[in-house]
Amino acid sequence: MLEPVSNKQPQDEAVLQVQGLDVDIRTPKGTVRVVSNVGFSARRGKTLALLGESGCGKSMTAKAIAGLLDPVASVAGGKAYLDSRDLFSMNGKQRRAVAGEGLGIVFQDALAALNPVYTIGTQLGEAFRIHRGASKKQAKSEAIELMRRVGIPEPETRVNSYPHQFSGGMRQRILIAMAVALSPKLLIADEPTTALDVTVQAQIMQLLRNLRSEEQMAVVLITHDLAVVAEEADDVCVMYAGNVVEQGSVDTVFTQPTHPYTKGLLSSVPADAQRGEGLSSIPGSPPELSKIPAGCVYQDRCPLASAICREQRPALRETGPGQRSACHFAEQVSTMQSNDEAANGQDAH
Amino acid sequence: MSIETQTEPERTVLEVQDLAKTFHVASGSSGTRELKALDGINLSVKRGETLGLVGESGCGKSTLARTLMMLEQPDGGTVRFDGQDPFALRGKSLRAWRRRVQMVFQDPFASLNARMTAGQIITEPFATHKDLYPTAAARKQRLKELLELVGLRATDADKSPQEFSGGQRQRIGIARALSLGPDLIILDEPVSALDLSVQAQVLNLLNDLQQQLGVSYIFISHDLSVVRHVTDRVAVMYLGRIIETGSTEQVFESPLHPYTASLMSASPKLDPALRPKNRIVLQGELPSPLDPPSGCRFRTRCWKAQPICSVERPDSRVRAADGTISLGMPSVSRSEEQQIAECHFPVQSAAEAGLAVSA
Amino acid sequence: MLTYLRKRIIASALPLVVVIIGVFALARMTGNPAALYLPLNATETMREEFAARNGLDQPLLVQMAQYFGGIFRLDFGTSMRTGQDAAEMALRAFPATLQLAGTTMAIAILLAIVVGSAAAMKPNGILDRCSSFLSMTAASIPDFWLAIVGIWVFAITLGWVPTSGVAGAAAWFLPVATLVMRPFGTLVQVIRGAMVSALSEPYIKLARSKGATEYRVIGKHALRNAAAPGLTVAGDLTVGLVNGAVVVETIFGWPGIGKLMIDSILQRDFAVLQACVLLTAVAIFILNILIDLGYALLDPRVRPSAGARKRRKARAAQGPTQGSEQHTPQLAAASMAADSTRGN
Amino acid sequence: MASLEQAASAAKAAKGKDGRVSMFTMLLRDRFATVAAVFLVLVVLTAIFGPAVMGERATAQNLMFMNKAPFDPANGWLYILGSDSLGRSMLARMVVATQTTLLVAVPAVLVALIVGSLWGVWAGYHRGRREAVSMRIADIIMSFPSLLLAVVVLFVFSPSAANIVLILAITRIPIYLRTARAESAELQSRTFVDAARTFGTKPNAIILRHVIPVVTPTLLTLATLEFCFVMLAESSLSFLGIGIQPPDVSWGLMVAQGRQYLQTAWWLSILPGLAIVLTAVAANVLAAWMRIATDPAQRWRLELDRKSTKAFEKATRQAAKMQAKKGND
Amino acid sequence: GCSVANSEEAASGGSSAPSDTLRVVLQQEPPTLEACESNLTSTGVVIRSTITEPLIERNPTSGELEPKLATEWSSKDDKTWTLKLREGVKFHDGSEFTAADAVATIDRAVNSKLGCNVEGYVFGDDDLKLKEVDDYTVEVTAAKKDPILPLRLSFLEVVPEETSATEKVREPIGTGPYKLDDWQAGQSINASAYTDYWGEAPEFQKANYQWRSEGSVRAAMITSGEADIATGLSPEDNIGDLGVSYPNNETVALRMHADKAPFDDIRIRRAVNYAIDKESIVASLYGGRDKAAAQLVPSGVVGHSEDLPVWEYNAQKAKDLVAEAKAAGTDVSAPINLVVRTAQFPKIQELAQVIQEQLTQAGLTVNLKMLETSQHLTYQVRPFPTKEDGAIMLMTQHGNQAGDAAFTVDQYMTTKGAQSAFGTPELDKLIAQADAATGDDRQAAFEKVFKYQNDEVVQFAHIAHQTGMLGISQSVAYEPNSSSGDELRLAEVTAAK
Ligand SMILES: Nc1ncnc2c1ncn2[C@@H]1O[C@H](COP(=O)(O)OP(=O)(O)OP(=O)(O)O)[C@@H](O)[C@H]1O
Ligand SMILES: Nc1ncnc2c1ncn2[C@@H]1O[C@H](COP(=O)(O)OP(=O)(O)OP(=O)(O)O)[C@@H](O)[C@H]1O
Ligand SMILES: [Mg+2]
Ligand SMILES: [Mg+2]
Repeated sequence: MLEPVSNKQPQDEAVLQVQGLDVDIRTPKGTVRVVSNVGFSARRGKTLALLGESGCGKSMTAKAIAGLLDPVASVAGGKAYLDSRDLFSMNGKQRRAVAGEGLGIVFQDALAALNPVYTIGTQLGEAFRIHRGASKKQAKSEAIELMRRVGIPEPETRVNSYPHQFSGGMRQRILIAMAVALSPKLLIADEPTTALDVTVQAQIMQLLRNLRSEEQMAVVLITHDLAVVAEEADDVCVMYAGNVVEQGSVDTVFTQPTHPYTKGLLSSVPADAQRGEGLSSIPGSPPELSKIPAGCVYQDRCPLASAICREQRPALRETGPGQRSACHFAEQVSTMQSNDEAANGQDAH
Repeated sequence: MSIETQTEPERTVLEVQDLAKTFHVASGSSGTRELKALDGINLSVKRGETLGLVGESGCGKSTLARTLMMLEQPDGGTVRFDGQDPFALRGKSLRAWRRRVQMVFQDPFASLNARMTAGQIITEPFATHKDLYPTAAARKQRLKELLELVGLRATDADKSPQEFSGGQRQRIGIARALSLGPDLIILDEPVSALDLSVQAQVLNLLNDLQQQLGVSYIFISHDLSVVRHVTDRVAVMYLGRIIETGSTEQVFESPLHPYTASLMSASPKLDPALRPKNRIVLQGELPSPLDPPSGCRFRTRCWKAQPICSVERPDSRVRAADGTISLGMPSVSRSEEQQIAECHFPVQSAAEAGLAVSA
Repeated sequence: MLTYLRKRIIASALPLVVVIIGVFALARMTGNPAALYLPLNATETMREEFAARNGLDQPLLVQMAQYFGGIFRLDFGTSMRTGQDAAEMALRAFPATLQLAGTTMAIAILLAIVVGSAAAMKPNGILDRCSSFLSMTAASIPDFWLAIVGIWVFAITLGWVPTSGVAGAAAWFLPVATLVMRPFGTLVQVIRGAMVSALSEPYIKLARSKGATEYRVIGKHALRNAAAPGLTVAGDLTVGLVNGAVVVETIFGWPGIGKLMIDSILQRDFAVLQACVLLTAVAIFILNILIDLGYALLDPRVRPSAGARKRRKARAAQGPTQGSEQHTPQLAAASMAADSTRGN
Repeated sequence: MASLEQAASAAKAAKGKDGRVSMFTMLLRDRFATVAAVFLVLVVLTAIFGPAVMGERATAQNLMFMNKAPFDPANGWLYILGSDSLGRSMLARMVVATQTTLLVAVPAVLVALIVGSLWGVWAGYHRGRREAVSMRIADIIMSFPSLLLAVVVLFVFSPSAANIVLILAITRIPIYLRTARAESAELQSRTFVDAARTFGTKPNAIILRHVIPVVTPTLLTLATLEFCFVMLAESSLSFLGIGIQPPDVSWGLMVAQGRQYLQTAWWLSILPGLAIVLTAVAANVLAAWMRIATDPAQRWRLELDRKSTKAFEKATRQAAKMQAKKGND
Repeated sequence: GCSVANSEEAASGGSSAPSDTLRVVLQQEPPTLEACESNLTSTGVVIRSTITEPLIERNPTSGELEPKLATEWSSKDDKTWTLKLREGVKFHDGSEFTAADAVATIDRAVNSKLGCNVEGYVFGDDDLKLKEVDDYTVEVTAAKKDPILPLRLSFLEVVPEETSATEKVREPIGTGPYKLDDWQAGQSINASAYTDYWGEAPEFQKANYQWRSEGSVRAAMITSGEADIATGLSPEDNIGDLGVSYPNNETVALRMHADKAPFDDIRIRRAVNYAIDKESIVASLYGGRDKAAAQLVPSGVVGHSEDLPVWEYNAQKAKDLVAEAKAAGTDVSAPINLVVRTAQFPKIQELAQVIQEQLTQAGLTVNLKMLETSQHLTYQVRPFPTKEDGAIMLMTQHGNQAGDAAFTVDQYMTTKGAQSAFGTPELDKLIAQADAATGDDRQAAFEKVFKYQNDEVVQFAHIAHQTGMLGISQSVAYEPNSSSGDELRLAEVTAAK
């Protein structure tokens, strides 16, 4: 069984520890394991970024930790400790006690996540009413305070507005405010800035930074924007087809990726490519979750793949200080040619 | 750029002047209020060119696209497509025009009917344009071509949209837009739903198509790195107006408008070396389009705002080739190379634009 | 709000006039009422006198003009059958119907919310299956069965309640129990459906993520969102009841407007029929406005309402099922919104 | 793990080559829907062949054999459901009534469904004036006493099955009209409809291709609820003497006429009423099933078969237990 | 408040009702209580001889006329009648009953433009001449000789002179044993015993009328003790022993219109009579309470003949007659429309189907046409529909309230009678003779008329003389008679021993 990455750190640093998490989903085509043997930990006051292509199981992991999986999905194995309390063995009541106070979550879709029929004030204050037994009035003043904290102008009047009366950026901030209302130890933010423009994104990132430093909150940031990860995160955990393929500190992983997928991802960024040039992209597409091959999950798209990759699934192993990779050939990744040619060749077909 | 190799003089495919669109939205107890989603838009697209359209969410990008597609009726202004006003077309000629302009929608899920298969979706236009591929066999052949073109398998034709990933869905949308062989494709955030590696595939695909077929694109996105990569020219929108246009390089390297500058500055960079030293972080919220600020629309968030900004709507400033900025002269026909911005106090330097990199 | 009301009133005035004209003309197509009011051996002179007395000797258009002239003087004509003022008769019968309809709907809605919500908690579970079977049966049982069997069981065999009549609270039991079945059955299905879809919305997850109890999640977050389709259907069912629960009013001797209307049709008592239709049409129209207000109360997104055409423009801000015209009889729309996902 | 694989292979076995489950398999997956479908098929078969088989027996009166209670084998199979107030076989009459009932209720529902839905879809798609006028017309029909209409039509024309169908259809049109309009108004703002517009597709083609398939399940479910309503409405027309006329017989007519015997010979009214209720419930169950089966986002509920679902649950439970054990070690 | 308007005072239901109130449940609410409309069953059942009283009253059992507000009457020429009025009678408003009131009552009902129902029913277009001889004597003169004028007068309920002569009055002031207290429209009518009543005081201090249109509900109200008397029940209503049946004067018959084939052939009309098995209908459908009929009036009516034989049921003879007619060229397969009024009397639907079946057995083609009242009336009364797609056979229910066959035959059998499809000159002559006859002659003359119709005209196929059924609770005692359906004398009801 995997050990949490942060084992070397003082134990109290790790707010969240996830070990060997498996999540299954029922589909018409049978049961599918969408998250498989995922482990990571999030440290106090730091940001852990969960990276990976769309559909690789990032949101599932987050929901599993928060205990909010859809009815078709279920946790099939693994452990998650929040401050050394086992989240998966909790009953409903204990869960509810943890929710909000220990663990806040920001959902992917800000527009839909707010209840359209209640005022922002009511929804922001709800956590105080549930956990602190606050009166309506107290809850409202707490809500105003929260809104002020996340930088919403004129909170006293806006507190009575409804979600549809706010812009996307504001709604996203309100969701964050809601998640941090009770100063949880852990905040999971699932793509908090997709669909917002960069100026608003910058504002929100600023907000998360402040919260992190002020409240010593651990943040799990889910995104597929590598640039944001590079700028905001301390640690990164790269997922592929439900598995963790690489993890480590942002600096090392981004400068010295030791998994071909991470490397492929990094070279797909259009940032410095020139107009008209082909972008480097990883050839092929991720495996269907119901047909994950034995052996390495990345074998079909990997330039380094060889016989062993088809037979044996590589375990996550240390490849550098604080960096771990699930690749048989982790050492060769750095010397691997950028897959431009391969990509172009692939695209042309 | 690929098209430059062609000797044919550059032809303008689309010319938009003073396009305006107002929505009436219900508000308060007193009935409706006007929401100027488009407030005098001017732009042009040349053959084989990609025009980027960036701007804050809700600034009117999609509305512009929808109006150009005749899904919304504009309140004013003119649209010329190859010199023709599409809004004046009827019947056959309208259908012929429809064939030449297509759109890829923002949301790859919502724009595909979940009850149809990919094949049905892609060949749907042929039901209207029966003359294109009159026989079932021809249609099937074309479907195969299209699927191949966008990198899908022939067997995918029988799957329904929810069996595809976001990227694949977006490709279905692109295949559908291509099916009629259009001259101009409006791409409304075609890659925002995709992850990086798929995004790269789609962008490459679009690039290849442009090279092969010479189509023009209007490319709407708020991912600046993508815009920078794929477009020839960029128009920046703010609250229903285009506040700056210029070649991609000009706009990205030396923005004139403070809003453009803040966009460029705030854009996160993967490479720490490229990160600006002093980022511009805007204060305040995007004003409500129902109640836009007087004078310059950006003044409420602008760090350079002066009293005059609230009084007067700024005229366009033009940056000449030598770098000097002067008041734009509407009489002088605008050269495509010119960088134009609507601002009283345009940004003068990269440092002021918050783009200076700590070297 | 006032502009909105004014518009609604104007928009509804024309249909109201059309309804009256239609009723007026159609009623007179059902044959001469003279035979019903005169003895079988009445002579020709008596028939003529009768026609003259009731204005039936005039051409239809003249009769109609006179009728509308009368309406402006608030004179709705006189009943041929009882000789009373037609409007008075209709107005006297209406409260009884309204009270019955109101009570019935209140109970039906309450029960349906409880049962529907419980069923929605586990779609296709045992409870769901049972409640859907029961509600379907409730919605399709002939009402006079229930009425007569109810009298038999509760009034005669058990002696708990009076068989019929309007005296005392106990007298309400049977009529209400009989009437409640169809609205209850229909609403259970609608509310269950709406709840299923509401419970799969992201804001439910958000509420859970705050540590809200199931009770709070369902009762507060889901219910209010699921209420709109319920309101639509409840409105239509109420229209049905307001138009008169004929069978129940007949069997239980409930002095309501449904019975009055049927009697007027069968007795060709034109003035009373017209007064009844006018009254119920106005009531239905007010009900529709109330339903619109109900929407606004439930859902802030439709609150600043300003007519259908404009509202749709604001669709950016609105969910799919709220619109001015959308308080429709869409049992279905609702019940099915049930499981259908909005996403595709 | 083994059980998981088993479940997966069991699921696979039930599917066609393309991996999609056929409608028939999906029907079998839903036990209630299967029963409902079988029942409805029986009803339809009875309607088709019943009168030919039982016609004679349904009219044969026997005044000396009135109101005999059902389920008494001593009376012979023909009277297994009892005899009516004229000594006719209830069984035979119920069988013969099936045809008339369906011949009135089905066309009435269908006409209202088709006219109302097409009209509503059209109005909702085009919006604007067309929509407003249509809604006002619906308002008018809704606030019109339908019984008056019935009396007029049947007075001016004459009671016949066709006229009854006409009346029932007209008065129920607004229900579909309003539902279809609401759905269609919502659909016409969907992006895929916009996409179709950009190809120059004509409104009618869009309605046909994109709107109708989506609204159909909703409207069909509505129609099944209406089906029962129409059968009961027909019975109240019969009661006023303007419905189905003897010697024709429908369930509604039997219910209405049997009601005065409710206390002395309950079977006269309860049995045909039961037939109405069961048919309506069966139709509704089937419609609910169909709604799920045709909804791409819901279909999985039926594509998963019970066995594999159970196996899934069991396997996950076991896995969790094993994990727990491992964790403890 | 959550109660129906005005319901607070409505009589309380339940079995523990105070026993000084007599609770009656009727089939329908009276449209009005106007005295001059009292021949309408639903009006008359409430007011006649309970709230208002006539001058002369017919004994429903013996058929004899008896004094009520008039103590004696006589005429020398059958044209001018002199009535002596009762003294010491007080109206409910306290005023004295005098000749002026009697004159005003007759004048109002018969001579005015009010359009009273009773006028059309018993008097026709001709006016009566009235004279107030003294305070307690009135002279009434008919336009022509009228031997049954006293009988006609028995339909008039007396109201005070002050009663409006230009408008109908919904709540009359009468002289009867009960005084109208209040009428809660739609719910109930309450009356209380009139303390100054001239006759014997009724046993119940209060009376309360309600109405329910469902027979089974009325029956249930008796069983559950919510009402003491229920009218218009049928055996299916599950009333058990509490149902009391009585001959109600109503006769059911089929009227055949001879203007179309096959009824233009008397053989077919006879065949119809043979084909219908009246005895077994009466025995099975009506539980043996009704009596197979041979004529339109039941016993107790002047003119009813006990000796007239009921038409024999003979299916073979019916078939033979049809065959015979066919041979003679009659189109026996021409459709016959059996026109029936929905819910006119209990089991009418079944009766119609039996008749349809039996006639079909005889070889005729019969369509059943169930119609609501108003439509049915267009067939019942002249002018008859002409565009009918078949020969008309109307099922009619005739009740002779007056007790004299003249009220029947004039309408049903004369060539021009309002409800007569056809007639013959000979029959018309016989009827005219009977109308003018008095005493035993009158009886004999009418008997002749009925016999002649059965032998030579055959416009009617008589089915049955009906019986009505009242529900009477255990706490009261009442002996119904043939007019109980039209005139429920509450004063005759007593508390059960
Ligand atoms: N309700 C569901 N039913 C069936 N499959 C599901 C469901 N929810 C998620 N999945 C599948 O589970 C996998 C993981 O989904 P998840 O939402 O975790 O992806 P993600 O990494 O968050 O992607 P994105 O970046 O697009 O949000 C996907 O392949 C998805 O198709
Ligand atoms: N049908 C409509 N009715 C009313 N207002 C509308 C309508 N469509 C768009 N708007 C408004 O017009 C403005 C511009 O919207 P638009 O969708 O064009 O923005 P956008 O730039 O495409 O935003 P995004 O980046 O989020 O897609 C917004 O304020 C929006 O609320
Ligand atoms: Mg996600
Ligand atoms: Mg957009």
